[in-house]
Formats: sequence, structure tokens, C-alpha cells
Amino acid sequence: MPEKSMRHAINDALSEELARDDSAYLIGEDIGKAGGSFAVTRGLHDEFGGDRVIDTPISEAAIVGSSAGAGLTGSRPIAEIMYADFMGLAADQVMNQAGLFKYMFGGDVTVPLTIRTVNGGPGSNAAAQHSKSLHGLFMHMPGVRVVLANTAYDAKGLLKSAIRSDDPVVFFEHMELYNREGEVPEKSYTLPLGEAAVEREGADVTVVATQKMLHYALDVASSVADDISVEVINPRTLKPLDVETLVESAKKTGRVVVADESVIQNGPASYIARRIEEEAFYHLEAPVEVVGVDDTPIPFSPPLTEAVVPDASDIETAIRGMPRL
Amino acid sequence: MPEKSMRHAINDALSEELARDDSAYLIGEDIGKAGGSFAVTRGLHDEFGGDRVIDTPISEAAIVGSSAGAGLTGSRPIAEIMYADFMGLAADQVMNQAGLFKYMFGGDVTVPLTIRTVNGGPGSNAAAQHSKSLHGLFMHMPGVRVVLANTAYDAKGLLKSAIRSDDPVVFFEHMELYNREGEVPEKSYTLPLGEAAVEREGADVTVVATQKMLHYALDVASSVADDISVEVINPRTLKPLDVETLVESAKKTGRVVVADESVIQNGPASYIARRIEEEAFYHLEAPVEVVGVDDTPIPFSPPLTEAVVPDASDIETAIRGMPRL
Amino acid sequence: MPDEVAAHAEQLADQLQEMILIREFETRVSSLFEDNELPGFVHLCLGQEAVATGACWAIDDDDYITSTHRGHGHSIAKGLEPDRMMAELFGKETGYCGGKSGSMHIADVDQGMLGANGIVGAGPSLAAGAGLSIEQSDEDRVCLSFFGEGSMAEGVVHESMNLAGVQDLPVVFVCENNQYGEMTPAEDQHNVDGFEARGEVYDMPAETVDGMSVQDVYEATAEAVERARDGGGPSLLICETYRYHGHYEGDPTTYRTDEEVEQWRERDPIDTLEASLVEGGHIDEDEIEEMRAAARDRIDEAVQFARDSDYPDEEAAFEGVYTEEI
Amino acid sequence: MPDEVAAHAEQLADQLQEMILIREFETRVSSLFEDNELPGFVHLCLGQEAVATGACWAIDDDDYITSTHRGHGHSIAKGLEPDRMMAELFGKETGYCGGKSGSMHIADVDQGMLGANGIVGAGPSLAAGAGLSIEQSDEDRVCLSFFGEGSMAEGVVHESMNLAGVQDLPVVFVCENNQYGEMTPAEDQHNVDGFEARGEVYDMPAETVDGMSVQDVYEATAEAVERARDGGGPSLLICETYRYHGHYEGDPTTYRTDEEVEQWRERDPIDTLEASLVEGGHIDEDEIEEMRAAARDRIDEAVQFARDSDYPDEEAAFEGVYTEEI
Ligand SMILES: Cc1ncc(C[n+]2csc(CCOP(=O)(O)OP(=O)(O)O)c2C)c(N)n1
Ligand SMILES: Cc1ncc(C[n+]2csc(CCOP(=O)(O)OP(=O)(O)O)c2C)c(N)n1
Ligand SMILES: [Mg+2]
Ligand SMILES: [Mg+2]
Repeated sequence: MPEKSMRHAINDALSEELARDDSAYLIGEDIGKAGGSFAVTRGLHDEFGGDRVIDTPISEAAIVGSSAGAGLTGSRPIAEIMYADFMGLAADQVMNQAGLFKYMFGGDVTVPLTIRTVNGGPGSNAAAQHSKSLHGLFMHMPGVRVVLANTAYDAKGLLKSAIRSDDPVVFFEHMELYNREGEVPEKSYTLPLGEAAVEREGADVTVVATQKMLHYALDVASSVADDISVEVINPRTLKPLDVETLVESAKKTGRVVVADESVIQNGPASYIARRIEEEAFYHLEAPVEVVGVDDTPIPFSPPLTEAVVPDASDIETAIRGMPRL
Repeated sequence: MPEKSMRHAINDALSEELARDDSAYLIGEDIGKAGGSFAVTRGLHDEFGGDRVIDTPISEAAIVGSSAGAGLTGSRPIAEIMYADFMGLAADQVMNQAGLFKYMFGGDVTVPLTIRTVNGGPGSNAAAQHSKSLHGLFMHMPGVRVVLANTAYDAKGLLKSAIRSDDPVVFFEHMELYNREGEVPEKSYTLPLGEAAVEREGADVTVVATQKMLHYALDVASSVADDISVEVINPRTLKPLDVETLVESAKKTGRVVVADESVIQNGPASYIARRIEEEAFYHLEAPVEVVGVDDTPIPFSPPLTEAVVPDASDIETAIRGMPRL
Repeated sequence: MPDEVAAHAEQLADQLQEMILIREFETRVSSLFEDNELPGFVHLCLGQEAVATGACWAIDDDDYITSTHRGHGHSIAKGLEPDRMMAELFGKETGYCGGKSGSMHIADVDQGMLGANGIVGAGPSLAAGAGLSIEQSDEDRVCLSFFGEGSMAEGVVHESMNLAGVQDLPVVFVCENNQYGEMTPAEDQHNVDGFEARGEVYDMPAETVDGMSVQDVYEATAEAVERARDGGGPSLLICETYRYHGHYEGDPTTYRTDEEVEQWRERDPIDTLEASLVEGGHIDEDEIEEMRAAARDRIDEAVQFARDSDYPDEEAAFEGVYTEEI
Repeated sequence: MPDEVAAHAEQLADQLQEMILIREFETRVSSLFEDNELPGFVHLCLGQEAVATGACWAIDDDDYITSTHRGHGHSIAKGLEPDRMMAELFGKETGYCGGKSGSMHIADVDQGMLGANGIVGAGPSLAAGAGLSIEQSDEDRVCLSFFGEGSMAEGVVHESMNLAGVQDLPVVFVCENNQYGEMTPAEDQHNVDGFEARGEVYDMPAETVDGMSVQDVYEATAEAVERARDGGGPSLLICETYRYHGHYEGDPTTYRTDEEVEQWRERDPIDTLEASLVEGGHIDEDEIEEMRAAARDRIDEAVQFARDSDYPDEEAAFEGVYTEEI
């Protein structure tokens, strides 16, 4: 299989879906002529024209709010919010508009809206307002699906499914994974929303990891393989969450680490830990260990960033800290 | 001790703090001449004048954003956001502004801002956009303290502490508790942020419960007292969360139920459950049981609301479902 | 003016009939609410009927509207049936939304009614989205967006009008200036004399309209709608009107004087239209009485329908959150 | 014009000196960034120096400003020291924020600088808050709020100007129209001819100002500041200017032509001011060369200071989130 960057894989997904469905369009800031702030939509404006790849004013609420309205009226909007950090400006439009219409209006309508956004790259030292991982906020909103781009392969297959989904989906890319290459089939494909992937099988410890942490986890799993057999699971979608796959693995290994770049406090890693503890309680050797950001904004200075943001060594420490290994 | 409604207790706290500190002021929609949409600020405009009890346009982002700026420049703003449901419109101002300044600016500044808002009254049948409990979202934001008004006594003592805190605090009242009376000392008092209250001692099961659920839990604890000895804990503040008190109780009883009116998915009840499972793992008879709203918007029709929103019977069922009682 | 009336007498009579229906609906809701027959709370548009009727008269069945928390009039004017509306207010399964929405979120997307909305200022962004959909599919539909003057302060309303302006979207923004946002006068919330200047900000024609005159609202909207269909982009209409009841049913309205209410009532959109139709000999008192009787009957039926309908099954509470089981 | 220059020659020379310092700072940051000495990314205000200097010249030490992601010029104009600014850009503990903020959030609240801000449009709401603080304590301070024309589209900017308008807050809104928001021309994002009409919307005087003339910016701001101090409420200034470099360092700027840049450079705020000061005989080439040399020295020192400073200790990463341990 050819290797592609995640950026390229996402671009392909967008291009294929725009070609496939006339009711789909892209909307966002600088996504058109400029090709996107991170070059993810490059070429699409030329290919599909300004009517289907729409540059907007700097207006996150209107981007998402208008997309909710367009979704109600027969379109399939694909909105881009440049950084997940800016989703706060469109929180109402997700939480009280797009996410609620189907239910409030009696169940018959659909809001086939996808919001693509980017979890921060704390490693790019863009500091506290451009570095957050914020999928946790949206997992708490009924009616909204939450999907992560963790590998190039996932990104393409899941984004296509997100776009085709008749529910609003917030799709989180990751700044530091755009350049990362991975195998992506030439042929068109989709991946189901709600199925986790066992990326590596193992017997001793389960590591559930997202985005950058997934790649660290895989590295660690290889490097400790002589001592410890680590199973690595990529949850892929957080809402719906494939609890079954996670629990099955937890029951097998009895030891679980969850690694996610968000804040731990009421964050996704804590929630995943909770679901595993709930369902696999009597099979666990110890409580689930969580790796994430501990109630701290992301600082600018590289040594500070490194201190705050988890990395491979934190995952390894968590694995090695598991009892009776 | 005299009994007072929570509305009255909050009004007293606001009045006392405005009198005590010239740099404090109230700001919000219809809080002044009209006395607030729920009559919580009644009389304060007359007492302190329009300069200290400021009616604004319908502009949640500017209410919170301006309060963040005022907090930086020597004021102690007390903002009201009419329903927690509307906090989405001011999410950026909490998450990226007020909550981050102290840290981003190097630690020396303070943002002594309190945002009072109201968790929904699903029981008032105001439906999906006016009924949510949303403290969970703010627990995920570093730099922000999250406090709940669970009883009239708490409301007064905690609100005064929130106002005096030099950190931004989001203070969640509850629509269906405003009329509820409770004992409130005549004398001025404050309650520390970060200390839970054991509202009732018990030996068999711990119920950690917030807001309306706390009162249900106390009722249930009384009514099952012949069979089961229930300890009821009021966490009071969610950030900081008094994990110690919760864990101590969990270790004692070995059985824990957490009841909170928010959505369960990545919500506060799940997080509290997780923290208890993490710290009291080897003392628990079973995983913590969570009572809350299961991934569903709040519907309008009374029988639907009742189906979705937890009540005393759900807490009782959870208690009785605990093993080896 | 008499000429105006003569020229449009037939349409005006139909508009009168509709306004009477809206008023009857609202009046009945008021007493049902007082009698504790309705859960939740309600915001009524008594006094504002001419805006809903006049504006919606200028659009077609397959056009769209977005509405507000004060949306019953808009719904009726867009062609929604009082019986299913009333059933929704009762929380019954036969309601437009199966009892899930109540007064504040009534919607019928098939009928182009994109929802009342409990979030002040939300409608205009949805309207911009409907405008984008229309452009995408190259239709010549339009979307009317109703919103109160209070919502003019919300950021998303500004963003949406700006987006509509730069994208030339087929949206008519219909601001209902009923002089208050909740209990606070409009003057305390905005420079009310600056409402029209927003037209220049967003590069769209803006006009202040007598919101107590169904004909004036109709004409201004029709012109804006025609421009929008012709690719001329959005418009802003500021309709000066008044709500006779409080912000919500039960509001003691201490923030305004009886004289003020009386002054506005003298310009009542129904009474004045009746008077000029009668004066011009286009309609007689009996016909008006028939209209009232017809409206009463229709609302009687609606109330009966609502009372007779069942509450939804409990299971429905957990359905319709997602398209597929999740 | 020569008279104007003569009347203000001394002040203009000081302003020139400051603009040269800003330019030197930005030019050096550009090359440090290219040399990979700076973490993160930076947005430079080369070309816009007259707005920062002219506006801040009109306020006092104890007045406030809010700034943007393109904030180095504002900081220097507000009196922040290049050495601690540079140290912040390097992520060093001697930086204004101990290395926690970087370019996008430099602040010195004691000095009245309420922060650069990475969220487009955030500044004006903070400025309204500073205005409220000033009113609360009955001071006669003012707050200048700098923001790019792109942020005019953000809802919170609208909300904040409206709030300032109805509350008569002592805020001067200084819009820097540098013609682009990121890579998209202002014309695609707003009706640029409608910027001034916002004054009417928010009931505040609004004026378009030549942002390449430090004197024009100074005068317009001084007038607005005086009005604000006298209780006359807020004002809006739209300063027409241009950024010579890309949106961020490294931006290939394919969205504009070299001619366009050249045309603006011909109106360079530093060159034109130098020329008229020399022409009027108020300053000679040597003095200008001295100014440049002084600026170079100051920035050399700043870079040295930054390079010599230590990175913060790791523990600092977890400090300063809350006032008390939590
Ligand atoms: C975002 C938001 N803020 C506040 C409210 C509370 N609220 C409901 S109606 C209303 C007043 C709206 O005024 P206006 O837009 O003039 O409409 P009117 O009620 O006069 O029809 C307010 C503040 C709300 N529902 N949503
Ligand atoms: C809320 C938000 N949306 C988008 C961005 C990304 N962004 C950074 S600068 C910028 C352009 C701002 O344009 P303008 O206000 O004109 O300022 P300029 O860069 O021209 O000085 C954008 C869109 C952001 N930082 N914050
Ligand atoms: Mg109104
Ligand atoms: Mg710009």
C-alpha cells in the first residue's frame, strides 16, 4: 500500500466526497483560495470552485450555525474550524443547535453536518490558546458524534463516514500528525463509526491511546516487547465509543493505561478509564492508569511544554507501574 | 437557625459582598431594574444603583469577556448568565480568556471573576435548550474553579467564597432549588472551596450527589434507613474536588453511587466515579454506580422528561442494586 | 390609503382572517396557561400579528423561515396547523415534534419552518445556512429570518448578517422591534436609532417598517424577497411593533405603563385593518364576526385535538437522538 | 503639512525613534525566526508601526491597551522593554510572562498592557471590561483596543462595541485595517466601505484615519481619548495600513502582488516621516542614523539578554494556574 501523509489522506477524502455528493460543500476560514491554514484543503477550490469551497469571514459561530441550518435544508456541509481551541466560539451552535434539532424536532429531520477541527500541537509551541485537545467537551453533548483522526488510514476512512453520517459529527484532526505518513489504500473505502481498532495485540497490558499518544504507545509497545506484551487499542471514535473492544482487551490483560493529550480533569481519558472500570471491574489487577495533561494550560517555552504534555516516557512509566507484571 | 430559600440566601450573599467590597459589581441581562429573570437579584439595583448592578444587552460573550477584562484591571465582577445552557455563547471567554490569563501572563495577575449561572430545571419543562446541567464542561478547563449551589446554606457560604476567590469561578445554581428552603445562619459566614460535606453518615453505601439529586439522596437515605445505612456526601465544589472525603467514605462503605443531573457521557458523575475507583479501587465491592441523563437531550413533555431525568427512585434502585448488602 | 386598501382588499381580508386566527390562538394559549393546562412557559405575540402575517404572505410554501421563542404567529403564518401546534404545547405525541419541543422549538422542516428557537439570536445563522443551501442547489427559494430587536446584540446575529452580506445570500432578516427584550427597554440595549445603519455595515438594503400594518410589512417583504430571488442578496427590515402581554405569561410587566400599552393598542393591526376594510366597504361587520367565529372554532378544535391526544410513550424519550443506534 | 510638521517636530522625532525601534525589533525577530532561534510562530507588524506609536502616544502610562496576535508594536509603544519581550519570544524565564506566553500572549498588566491575544476578536471585550473597571473606580483612565479588520467579523467584537456604546465606556477601538485577514482580502470578509457605519450602529464617533501617518493616528486618537476621559464614551478609528511581511513568518504571500506591496511601501510611515522632518530641517540624516544605531543597539542587547537568560525550571510549568494550590 502506498504511504500518504494524514494531510493528503484528508484532502483525498474531502475531494472524493465532494465529487460523490453534490449537496456537500466545504466552508471555513482561508480554506478556499489559500488552501487552508495547514494546506489540508489545497487544490479543492480549484477543483470544485468557490461555490463549493467557501471562504468565510472570521466568524466561527456563523460557520457552524449556518452549517446547522444548511444541514436542515438539504445540504451536507463540511465546516472547518481552524483550531479546536476556537470551538468555544461555536459551542452553542454545536450543543444547542446542530446537536439538538433531530431530537427537539421530533426525530424526523437530519443534520448531516461535519465539523473538521484540529487538536492542538503543543509541540509546535503555539501556547495555551492554540494547543488544546478538546474532543472531551463534545462527548458531553447529546446528538453529537465525536471522531478522532489517529492515523492517515483512519483519517480518510473515518472522515468519509463522518461526512456521510446523517448526524452532526465533530471530527478532530491533530496538528502534529498532518505530516505523518501511513499506509492508505488506493481504492476508496470507509471505516465504520463506533469500532475501535486493535493496532497491536498483547497479553500483559492494554494501552488505549489517541492521536499522538497512539503513535507513542506503539513505539513503546515495540521497545518494551522483550519484557512486556502490550496490546494497543485505537478507539477511533469517542461517541459512539466501542466499549466492547476496550473491555474485552481489559478483561484479557487485566491492566489498562489510557493515554490522551487532553486535560485529565473530566476529560476523555478519565471517561474511558471509568467505562473500563465499570465493565471490567472484577478483571482488573489495578485501577486504570491515565496519561494526559494535569489541569494545566499549555505553556509556550519548550521545556515547560515538555513538562506538561505527555510523551512516550509517560506511557512507558504507566505501563511499568502496573502491578504484578 | 432561620430557614431561607436558596434564592434569598444567594441574594443575601450578593448584597453582603457588594457592601463589603467596592470593587465588586454585578453584570448581566435583566438583573438590575427587573431584579433578575428568577428574582435572585431583586432589590440590589435599588440598594447599590445602576453602576454596580449593570443591565446589559443580550450578549453573553461580552458579559463574560468584559468581566475577564475588568477582573484584570482591579474589579471583582460577578456576572450572571441566565441559564447554563447559554454558557456555550461565552465558552471561549471562560476557556481561553479568564481561565488562562493568570498562567499565560506568568502567574502574577489575578482574574477575580465569578460567573453565576443556573443549571436547568428539566422539571420546569423548558425543554432541551433551557434544562441542561453543564458544570462538567467547565471542570475540563484549567484555571477555572467550578462550584455548585446544593443547599441554601451552601449557596450563601460558597458564593461568598467564590466572589472572594482571586480565580475565575463558575458558580452553578439550580432552577428547581431556588424556592427550596434550608437553614441559613443569621451571621455572615463563608464555606471553603474544595471541601465536601458529609450530609448524613452511614455505613453501607455512599451516595455522592449534587443539586436536586442531593435532596433526593437524603430522602432515599431516610426512607431506606431501616434496611440500609446510607452515607450521603455533598461534594460542594467540583474543581477543586475533595477527593479525600469521597475516598474515605468509599473505603468505609465499599459501595458508591454518584448522582448528578448532567449527561453521563464524559460528565461529572462519571469523573467522580473514576476518581473514586482510582483511589479506592481495592476497597470497592463493585464498580461505582452512576445516575444521570443517558446521552439524551431534555424533552419537553412531562412523561418524557420524567423518563430522561433521574429522580429518587433511580437513586434507590442504584443503592439497592449494590452487591452483598 | 383608501386606494391602497381597495387595490388589495381581497388579500387584506385573507390576511385579516389569518391575524385573527393567530390572535385567537395566542389568547387561548394565555388562558390555557393560566389554567395550568400547559407545561413549561410560553411567550405570546399578541400585538405582533401583522409582522408574521405580512412577511409570510410574501413567500411561498417551499420557502423557509426561522423563528424565535415568540414563534406561534410565525408558525401559523407559515402554514402550520393549529391543532398539531396546540398538541405540541400540551406535550402530546400528535404535536409537530411529538411532544419533545414545546412552545420554544416548534418546527416543521417539511413545511419550511426551521424552528422556533430558545436561544436568542440563533435563527439568523440558520437562515444564512438555508441561504447557502439554496445557492448550492441553484433554487430560487428564499429564507425569512424573524428575530427580536433584543437579539440584535448577540454576536452570532452580526456574524450571520455579515456572512449573508458577503455571500449575497437570499435571506430577508425581519427584525421585530417590540421595544423590549425581556423586561429591559430596547434603548438600554442598543442605539435603536442605529438599527438601519446595519444595512450599510452589511451591504444590504435596510428599511424601517410599520409593523402594525400588515400591508406595509407585506410590501416591504415582497420587495426584499423579489430582490433575493433575483440574486440581489439579503435585506434587513426593522418592523416597529409591540407585544401586548408580558415577556412570558405571568410577567407582571412593571417595566412599562398602561398608557404605553394603550397607545400601541390604538394602532392595533387587526382593529385598524378591520376599520379600513369596513370603511372602504370591502367587508362588513358580519363577515368579520364570521372570521372570528371561524377562528374560535378552529382553535376550539385544536384544543380538543390536543386534549384528546395521548402523551408520547416513555420509550420515545430515548429515540431520535441519532439517526442510527449509538 | 510642513506647518504641521514644524508644530510637532520634537514629538514627531520621538515618535520616529519609537517606530524605528519597533521596526528594528520586528526585523530582528524575522531573522531570528528564520534562523530557528525562536519556538512557535510569529506575526509581525512591519509597515503598521505608525498605528501602534501614534495611538499609544495619545495615552498615559496608567491607561490600558488590549492587543492582538500581531502585538509587538503595541507592546513597545505601551512602554514594554524589548529585552523582556525578546526573552519571552525565546521562551526564557526573564520574559514578561516567564516563558509561558510567547509572542501571542505577551502581557504586562502593571504597565497597562492587557495582553496580546491569540483569539481573534478577544481584545475588544477585555477593553470593555477595563472600561467598566475605570467607571467603577471613577478614574479618568481610558483603554485603547487594537484589533485587525478581520476581527470585525467576530460576534464578540460587535457585542463589545455595542456594550461600550450603551454604557458610554471610556474605550477607543482602534481597528488596524491592514487589508487582509490571514490570506483572505478584507473585501471578501466584509463590506469594507461599511466599517465607518458601525459608529452609527453603536452610537460612537467613527473615523477613517491614514494609518501610515503617525501624526494622523496620534491626532485622531488624542481626540477620541479626550472625549472618553470627559465622559463622552467610546470611539472607533479605522486606520488604513498594511503589513509588509506575510500573515505569519514563512507565509509565501501568494495572495497579493509585489506591486501592491510596493505601492504601500512608498507610503512607508518611517520613510515619509523621515523625509518630511529632514525636508523641514528639523532633523538631519546623521540624527536619523543615530536613531537607527540606537535602535540596533537596543535590540542587540535585547537579543543578548534573551540568549543569555535561562529557560524556566520545569516546576514552573505547573505553577500559576490558580492563586492557591488546588
Ligand atoms: C442566548 C440567550 N440569552 C438570553 C435568553 C433569555 N431571553 C429569552 S427571550 C429574551 C429577550 C429577547 O428579546 P427580543 O430579541 O427583543 O425578543 P422578544 O422577546 O422581544 O420577542 C431573553 C433575554 C435566551 N433565551 N437566549
Ligand atoms: C477566533 C479565531 N479565529 C481564527 C483565528 C486564526 N487567525 C489568526 S490571525 C487571523 C487573521 C486576523 O485578521 P485581522 O484581524 O485582520 O488581523 P491581522 O492578522 O491582519 O493583523 C486568523 C483568522 C484565530 N486566531 N482566532
Ligand atoms: Mg423585543
Ligand atoms: Mg488584517
